[in-house]
Amino acid sequence: MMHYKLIFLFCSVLSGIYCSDTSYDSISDVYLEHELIPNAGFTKRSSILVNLESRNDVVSTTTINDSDIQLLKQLASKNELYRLKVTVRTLSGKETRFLTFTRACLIVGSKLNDILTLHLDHLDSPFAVNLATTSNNCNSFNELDTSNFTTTVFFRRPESSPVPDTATYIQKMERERDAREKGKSSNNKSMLGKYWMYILPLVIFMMIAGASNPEARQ
Amino acid sequence: MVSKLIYAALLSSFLFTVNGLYEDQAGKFDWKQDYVGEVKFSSIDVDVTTKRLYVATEKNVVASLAIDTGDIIWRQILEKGPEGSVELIHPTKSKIITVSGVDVIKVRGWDVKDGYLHFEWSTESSYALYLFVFNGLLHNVYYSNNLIAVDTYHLETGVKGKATYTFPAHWFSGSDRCALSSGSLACLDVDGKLNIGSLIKSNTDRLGLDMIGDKIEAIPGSPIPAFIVTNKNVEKLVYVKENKILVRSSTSRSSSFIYTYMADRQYLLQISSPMQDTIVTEGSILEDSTVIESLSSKESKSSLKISNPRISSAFCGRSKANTVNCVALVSTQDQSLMLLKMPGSIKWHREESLTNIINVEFVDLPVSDIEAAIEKEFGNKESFLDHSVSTGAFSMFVRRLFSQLQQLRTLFATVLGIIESPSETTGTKSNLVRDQFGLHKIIVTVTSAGKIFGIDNLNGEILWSVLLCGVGTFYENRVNGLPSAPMHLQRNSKHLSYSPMCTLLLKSEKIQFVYIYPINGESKNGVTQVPYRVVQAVPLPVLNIEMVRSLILFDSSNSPHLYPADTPLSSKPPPLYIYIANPTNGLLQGFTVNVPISGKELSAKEVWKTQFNKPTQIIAIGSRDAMEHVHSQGRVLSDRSVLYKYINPNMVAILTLAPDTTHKSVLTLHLLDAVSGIIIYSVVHKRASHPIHLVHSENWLLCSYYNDKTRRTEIASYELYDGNQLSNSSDFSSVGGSLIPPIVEKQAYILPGFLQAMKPTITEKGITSKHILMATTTGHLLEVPWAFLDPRRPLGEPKEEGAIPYIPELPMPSESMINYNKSLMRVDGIYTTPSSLESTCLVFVYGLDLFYTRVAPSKTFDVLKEDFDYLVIIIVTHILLISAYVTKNLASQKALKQAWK
Amino acid sequence: MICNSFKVCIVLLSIVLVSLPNANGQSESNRELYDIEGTVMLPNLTTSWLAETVIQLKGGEAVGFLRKNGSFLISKVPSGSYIVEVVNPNYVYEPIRVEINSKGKYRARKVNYIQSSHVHQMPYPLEFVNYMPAKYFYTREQWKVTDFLFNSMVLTMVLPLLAILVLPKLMNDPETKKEMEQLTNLKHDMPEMSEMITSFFTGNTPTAEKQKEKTKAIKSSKKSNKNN
Amino acid sequence: MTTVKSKTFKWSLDFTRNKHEKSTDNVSPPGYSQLAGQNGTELTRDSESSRLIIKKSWDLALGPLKQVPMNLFIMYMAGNSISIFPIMMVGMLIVRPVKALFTLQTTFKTIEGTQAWGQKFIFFIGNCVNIVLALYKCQSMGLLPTHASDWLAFINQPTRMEYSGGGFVLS
Repeated sequence: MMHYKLIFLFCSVLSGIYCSDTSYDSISDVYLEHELIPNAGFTKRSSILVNLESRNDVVSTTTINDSDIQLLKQLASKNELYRLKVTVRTLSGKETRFLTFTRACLIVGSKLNDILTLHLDHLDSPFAVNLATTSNNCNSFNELDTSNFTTTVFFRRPESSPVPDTATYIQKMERERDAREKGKSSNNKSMLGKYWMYILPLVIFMMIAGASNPEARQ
Repeated sequence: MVSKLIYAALLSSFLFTVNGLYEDQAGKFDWKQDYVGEVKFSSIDVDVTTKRLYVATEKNVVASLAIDTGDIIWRQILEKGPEGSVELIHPTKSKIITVSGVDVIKVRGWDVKDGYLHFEWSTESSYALYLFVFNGLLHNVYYSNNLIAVDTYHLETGVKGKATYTFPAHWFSGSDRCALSSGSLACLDVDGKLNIGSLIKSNTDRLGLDMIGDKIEAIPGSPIPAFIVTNKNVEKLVYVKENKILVRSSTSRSSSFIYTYMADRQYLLQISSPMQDTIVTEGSILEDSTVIESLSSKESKSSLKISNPRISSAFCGRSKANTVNCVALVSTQDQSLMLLKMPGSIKWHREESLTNIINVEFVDLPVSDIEAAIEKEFGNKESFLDHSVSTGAFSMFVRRLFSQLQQLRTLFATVLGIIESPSETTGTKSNLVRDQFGLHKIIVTVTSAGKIFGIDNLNGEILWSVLLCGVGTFYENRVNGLPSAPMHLQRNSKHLSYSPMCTLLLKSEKIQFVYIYPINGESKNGVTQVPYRVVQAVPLPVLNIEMVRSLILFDSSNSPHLYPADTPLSSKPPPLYIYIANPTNGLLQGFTVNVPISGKELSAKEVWKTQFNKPTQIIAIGSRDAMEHVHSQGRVLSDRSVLYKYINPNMVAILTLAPDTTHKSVLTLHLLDAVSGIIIYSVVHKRASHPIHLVHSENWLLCSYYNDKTRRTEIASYELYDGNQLSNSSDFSSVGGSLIPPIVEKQAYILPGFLQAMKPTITEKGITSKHILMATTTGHLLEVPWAFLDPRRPLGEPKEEGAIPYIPELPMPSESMINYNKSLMRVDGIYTTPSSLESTCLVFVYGLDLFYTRVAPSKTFDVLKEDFDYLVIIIVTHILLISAYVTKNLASQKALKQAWK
Repeated sequence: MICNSFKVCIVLLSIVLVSLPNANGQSESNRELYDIEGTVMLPNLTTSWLAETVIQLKGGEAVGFLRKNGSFLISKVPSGSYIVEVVNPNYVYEPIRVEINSKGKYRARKVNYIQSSHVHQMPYPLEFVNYMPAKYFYTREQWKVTDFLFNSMVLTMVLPLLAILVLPKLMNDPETKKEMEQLTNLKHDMPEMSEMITSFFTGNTPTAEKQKEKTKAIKSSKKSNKNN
Repeated sequence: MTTVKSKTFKWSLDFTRNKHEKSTDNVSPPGYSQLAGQNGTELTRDSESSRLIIKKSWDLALGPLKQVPMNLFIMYMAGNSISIFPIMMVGMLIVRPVKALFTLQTTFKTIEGTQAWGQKFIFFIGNCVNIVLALYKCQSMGLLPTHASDWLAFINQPTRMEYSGGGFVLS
């Protein structure tokens, strides 16, 4: 749960940073197919409607049938990979296919809660899809009591590159120059004025020493 | 401004003391070899006072070589690419004139003696078909509106001739069916009939000949128009004399190269190389085909490896004995250059293909016999099995004694100077043994000419060369269109009973492998063919039972194969994931491969797929060096807490470049986990353009690009951290691991210059700090500590100890230019490899010149400095010893006296 | 405020610059090409120097070579903004930025990567006047006596030695000797902690007078001995 | 008595008196003084001697505690920079009390009495205080491995569970 929150935070921050300026052929829905028997082909899992304009992450729930649950459990017990084929459709009907995977036991262990991250490029079109689960639990796959896939779809956009911070540097240089100029003006004070705190104790010490010596002579 | 300079000077004064050289170190561990490139045009100047050769090369270099030694006397490097490609050279008495460029023709006159510029003029020209010089006029031949037009310019001033000559050219059938020889254009028309017309005077009639040909070539060097016309593999020589076409049938084999030279008569020189180590020359007179005996020779040299020699230029004359002598500058298909004396021999030989290195590997030398004996004694099981030595205690003892005796003998011999110490002797191959510090290695380089070289890294001497002839062709790098040569060091020199093995992948109808045994260049098993097309080759993390690092080969249907096949592995490899990137369509695929220990029946399954959108191209993949170790897992902060590094061994950096309407071009850096296909981080650089360089090492990345907006080179620096908490697991897994993205620190710096190549240093254990080697266009090799490119450089007051305050512009002090005044122009790449000394990293820079040096980023902390004063320490210790003894005596005497009192 | 105006400046400037047709911009067929001219001051005008020196435009996109009088020409470049560098293996020259606008007007300025708005005009045709020999090597440290003497380690060893040698000489002065003695006497007069604790634990406290007497007695005995 | 005389003059030589004394008393050997002898006779008393023994042993026991101000001063002077002299000083500060603790039995072997236990305890405490001081100094110099960064070098690179490889498609 902790991880989940962190990811959420991170993704939301990321999506906040980037503001797209071009109206693009935006994504309409995400079609998911998964493979429950190794190398036996993909079967439909769900289709998630997406509205990119609202800038919200999408949470969708789908129920899968019991036989699929059993297959999933088998997959998990054999420690196989759970492959997910993702087809992203845009409003104009353009389709892009992606493939992603995770360990099957993680899917079961997280009680069918998974996170789908859609990576968008600088023009807001998707180029990668990543699958993750809400927990790292890979042991308790026999206790699966739900048949609902809860999928959270995140959108991640690239950050913008760093630029050489010349402005701050120039300011700093100016500040330093000012400080130096100030220092120069304060330099005009006499030596006595500047180093009195060192000179005074020295003088006092010398006076004491001088005073004590003649007495001793006498 | 001044304060900034002071600041920089201060910084550099205490930080750059780390790297840099002392004057007496120059040339001590570095060497540089100058090259000119594959010769395109040349001219021989046999004038006794100069005795020079002038060459213009494919690398856009104009140079003068000494005729006796082949050394470069002067060299001028013209513009890169087609803008600087030399189209013509024309020697005059005091100048050598070059014509270069495609759209803009630049004519430059160079001083023959010193190579400085005498004059330069340029003209814009539409596509020129031919350029030739006649009568001090540059003739520019082009084709327009069914006419052949000739513009003339005064060669030295560029003054354009009065009029443009035009010729009706209904017989002109494209430049590939025409040839130009000394001002005459010969064409095969549509019917294959030969037509020859002079382009010098406007009134010259066209000559026609009832001769059919399918290919025409000009014979170089000829002062009269001379051509070779091939018709159905029958070659005929056609030349024009006194406005008459004469034909002579060619007598020689078709494989030979023909060159003519006009001295007292027209000589015809032929050269061929029936075998890689043989050169055959023939000479005859053009008109009557009489063979000149003195020019016919055959020479074999085992060290020679050439193919398809061509005479680039020649000079002939009659000797006192009335025999014809020639010197010929011969360039070969494998881009070597040699001066041939006829009659006589090869005077010198230059390997110019070293200017086109496409892959480099450093190979350790095998251990010496004595050390091998010791190794055997304590060695592993295999060596015992191999040599069938009994393991009894007595025999062990005897062997021990024997090896020790041998050691003693060599020690004495070395001390007494009977034999020189192995590091000092050079040349002979018996001395190619590993030294104590692993500094002596062999540089194995693959050149695009198909020649592979083994170079001694200590002195740059070529130890061996292999010419790949008719074996196959190189793969093509689809990003930059250059040939690429995947090379894998499958077995290194550490396994005593096996020789090291280097494997090069070539393509042909069937994919082919070339084994190269990298110590002497002999390939033991030769070429292996596999019956499928290889699209990717990845070395396995485990060795097979023959100590060979097997390769996983992916064929075009994405099914895996093991190579060498059917050899069982020494242990079960961990789960293996392989990714394949297609630069043109932006497709990235990840596969999981199941490799059974038997090495048979491999299976692969596609597990992830990423698809970049259409105009986006993948331009670079930055993966960490497989040899790299990260010693420190974190970074200590000022409050003595630790910022743990995000070190993902499976992370690769993908650079994509996409054209953009608003930002011209957008460069995106994606950090991808190659196992899970997860995009860890992406960042967009707008208005970034070439030159782009990427460095990925430890937990940081550097990406340099030219920023079109600010018009300067910028280096974006990224560093990845896990945070202040150490994940308590001792295993790193990319699959199903936490999806918590790492903390990315980023910062950008300005580089006051332009980069040609960039590479981080690498050391054996990764304890030594990292420096970045940057080759700039000004020819300097800059060693920049990574601390200068650290994205955590503080903007304000420095918080961490040793942190350098942020300055946007990177300093480029001349002290950190480790190649001092040995300028390196046209650098193609930098190769770094660790030595056995933790402090030292070996550096090899290739391009037009070869440069080798070694760097110690944290100073040589593990060896005494070479200026260590042994004398002083000996004197001091002796004085101390003596004084201790003397005072001891004095003290005892005193004590005695005291006792008597 | 300063920051803001500065930023605005940069933005304005960049807009202006962007609107200029750029160096590697759209390749129009009828684009004008310009020549860049200048001279380089050489440390010594030998011909080998001329041959070693190359003028690079924007990192080698175009190159120029030096003629005998130190002048150079980079011919046929499209309008744009370029960095012109003098490349010599042994000498370092300050680069100059040249801007050619689409009308063919030249402007040369000092290269300032950090403050690109800061224009420091330079003459055109270019004049590379400022050069200095590149210092590629460090000078080895020479062994000096003063270095050795002022080394902190040596100082810490030598100073105590001096103190040991000189202080006894000072001690020969009888007055100082006496003063020292007085000091030690003072110490003796102070009550000792061990004695206090002893008395505290044992209970039978010897009176203070007794103590004093005892010390006095010791002293007097000493003195009498001296007198003897 | 001589003391009275010597008080009145700065210095004097009284030959007569000396002579007189010589005639009356036996000649004392050098280093022997009558008064000292008298004192000795005084100390022969039992209580006085045991008192002295106890005093001496308390001196011993309080030794380490007396060093504390001195050590504090040394620590202050040494500074917090890590170089050869401060390190040597800190080393001495640690080693001395530790050594003393190890030789505690031998130190107090000669000492008997009712207060031996207490003295030992005080000696022990004193040394402990010195050790603590030295440790504090180490801490302020950053020599104690109390932070995560001090254990950084011992963290091993995690083992890879999966291997990856690949690159551009060969064509």
